Amino acid sequence: MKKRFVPLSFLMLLLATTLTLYAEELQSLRGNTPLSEESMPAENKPWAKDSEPIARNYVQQPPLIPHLVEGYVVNIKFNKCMSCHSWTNYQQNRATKISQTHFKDRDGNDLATVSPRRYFCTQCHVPQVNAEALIENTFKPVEAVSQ
Amino acid sequence: MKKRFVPLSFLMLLLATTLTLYAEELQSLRGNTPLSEESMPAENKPWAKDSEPIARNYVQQPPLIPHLVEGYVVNIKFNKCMSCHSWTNYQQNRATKISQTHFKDRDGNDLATVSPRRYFCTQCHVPQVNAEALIENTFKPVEAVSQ
Amino acid sequence: MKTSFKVLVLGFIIGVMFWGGFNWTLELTNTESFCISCHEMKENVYMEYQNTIHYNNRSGVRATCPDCHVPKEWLYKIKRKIQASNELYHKVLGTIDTPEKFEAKRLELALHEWQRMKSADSRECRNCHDEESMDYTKQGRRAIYAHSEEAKKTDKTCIDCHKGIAHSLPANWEQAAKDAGL
Amino acid sequence: MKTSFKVLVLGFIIGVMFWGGFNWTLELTNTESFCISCHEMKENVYMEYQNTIHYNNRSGVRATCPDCHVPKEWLYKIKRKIQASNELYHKVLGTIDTPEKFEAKRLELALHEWQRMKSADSRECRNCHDEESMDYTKQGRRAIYAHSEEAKKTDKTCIDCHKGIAHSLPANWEQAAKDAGL
Repeated sequence: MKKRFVPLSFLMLLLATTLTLYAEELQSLRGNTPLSEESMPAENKPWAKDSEPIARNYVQQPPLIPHLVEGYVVNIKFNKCMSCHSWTNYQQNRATKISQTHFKDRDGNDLATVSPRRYFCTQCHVPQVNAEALIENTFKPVEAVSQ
Repeated sequence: MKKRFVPLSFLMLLLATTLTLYAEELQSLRGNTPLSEESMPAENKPWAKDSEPIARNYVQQPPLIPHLVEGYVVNIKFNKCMSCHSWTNYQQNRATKISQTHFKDRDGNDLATVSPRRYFCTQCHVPQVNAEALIENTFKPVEAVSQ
Repeated sequence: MKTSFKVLVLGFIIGVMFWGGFNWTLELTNTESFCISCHEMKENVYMEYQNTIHYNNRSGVRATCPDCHVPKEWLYKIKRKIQASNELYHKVLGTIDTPEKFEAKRLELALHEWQRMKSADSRECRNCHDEESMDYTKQGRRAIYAHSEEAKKTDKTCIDCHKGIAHSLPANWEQAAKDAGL
Repeated sequence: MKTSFKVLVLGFIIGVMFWGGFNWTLELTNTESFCISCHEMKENVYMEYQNTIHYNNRSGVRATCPDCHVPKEWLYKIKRKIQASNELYHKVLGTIDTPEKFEAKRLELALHEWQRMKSADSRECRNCHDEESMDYTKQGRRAIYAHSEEAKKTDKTCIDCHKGIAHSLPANWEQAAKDAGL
């Protein structure tokens, strides 16, 4: 019994230390402020203004949205994105047209309209804010997509 | 006479080639459009929104302006910048105060007010737009100023 | 003579009070609080409007119901007010007194309003948004193109593109609008 | 009886026309074109105003002279209009009929206007810019702080910070404003 106790307590100490270190690095939006105090609000990050299309970083990456989409409604009656990006409208609005891949269901069957699983655009396509990356990374796009 | 002519014509050819290459790289705002045609307007670059102070890259660099300054008047009667950055007002407005160096004339004499040669703030301090650098450079800030 | 002067003054006073009172009452019916005193408006279109930029924005300049839906010029205003008596009639009938009934009528109502706006060259939009005051360089890329080239080339008016900016759009509105030439 | 009824109706009509005409004329004097029909306004303050965001901006919503300088509520409006008769007097005197004279008077005139605005809690600003409609998250960092913390902590009104947003500031205005408690 005693023999086992020593490495266990050591392991627990190690775990506790790791958790403490981890807790200091990864913070919630309220930072390190205790629950009993009011925290400073997180800094407001405005959405990036309209820009040219943003280059993709890997094959199959859903293109980022290079424009403001505030107030753009996508619901059962109406999809605001489609008012520019549909095959009917894209030319007049000089928008990128919706990809042909979005007309396939999960079994690969072709549909006449946008597949329901592709209907909610912002599930995959996201606008950007001008913020620093939370975690630095050194990812480099493959040659095929970096012009 | 003939002897001299050869290297001269060679030099002129070299110069012409260089100028041509140079002309292709460095373009005016109207791009390569001939004067007889109407060029597309240059893309509109909006001023960057208010941000936190921008780190300096070298000693003696005038700090960049991290906020909008549109409509800020600096003239003989009034200096809008001073309504926040003066020693009287900086605390209430949580602004950076104007440096003590700005109270010296060119001979190093201390003055009671901002030196006339430092009065026009945007002569040295400039706001930023979110644009790509015209020429790539690999300049790295010295350690002393990069926190 | 003395009596008829008194009567004249009396008539004058009544006239002033009538005209003042008439316009005052007219303005009372031209407020957001009047519009949303009907639950039809309050529970449908007013709720939707509260999520839009015309309700809440950077500078705090808000457009309320009558700013968009009632003309500012006196004659047009009176005309619209007289037409609005039809709305009282349907209020009594209860034509849109549940969200379901409203939803069923939404396309028809929207088409009416788009038609009214288009035929007046978006007069009520322009009461606030004057093209002369508009700084395209402060707009996004898409807006710059749409306002400075597309709109002028095709002779469009505000409502041609800006449908559904303050209220939810009806289902299948796009085809219906196209069919109605809007 | 019949005659006095006719007189009553006549009086009524005169009353309506008088009241309608009075307000119509009042509104005529409440336009930018009326304001800049005096060269004093046109060549000084109107020129300066044209470089500001209240003249030209992203959405094209413009504020003209009376939006800021004449109250919207009828009683306050009439009061201001009566005070403005003093301006007619000085127009005749030619008190500010050259740019130099105007410049010499600029501080005094500005102080008057700041005083009027401050004492009314910036009522005319708030006719358009309603705090309730203002979305701080759409503003810059400095504006967020100023509007959400500084202004509330110190009980400030719009004009306390927003001096000189539509017209040039007078020389040495800062000290003068402080001395006047503005």
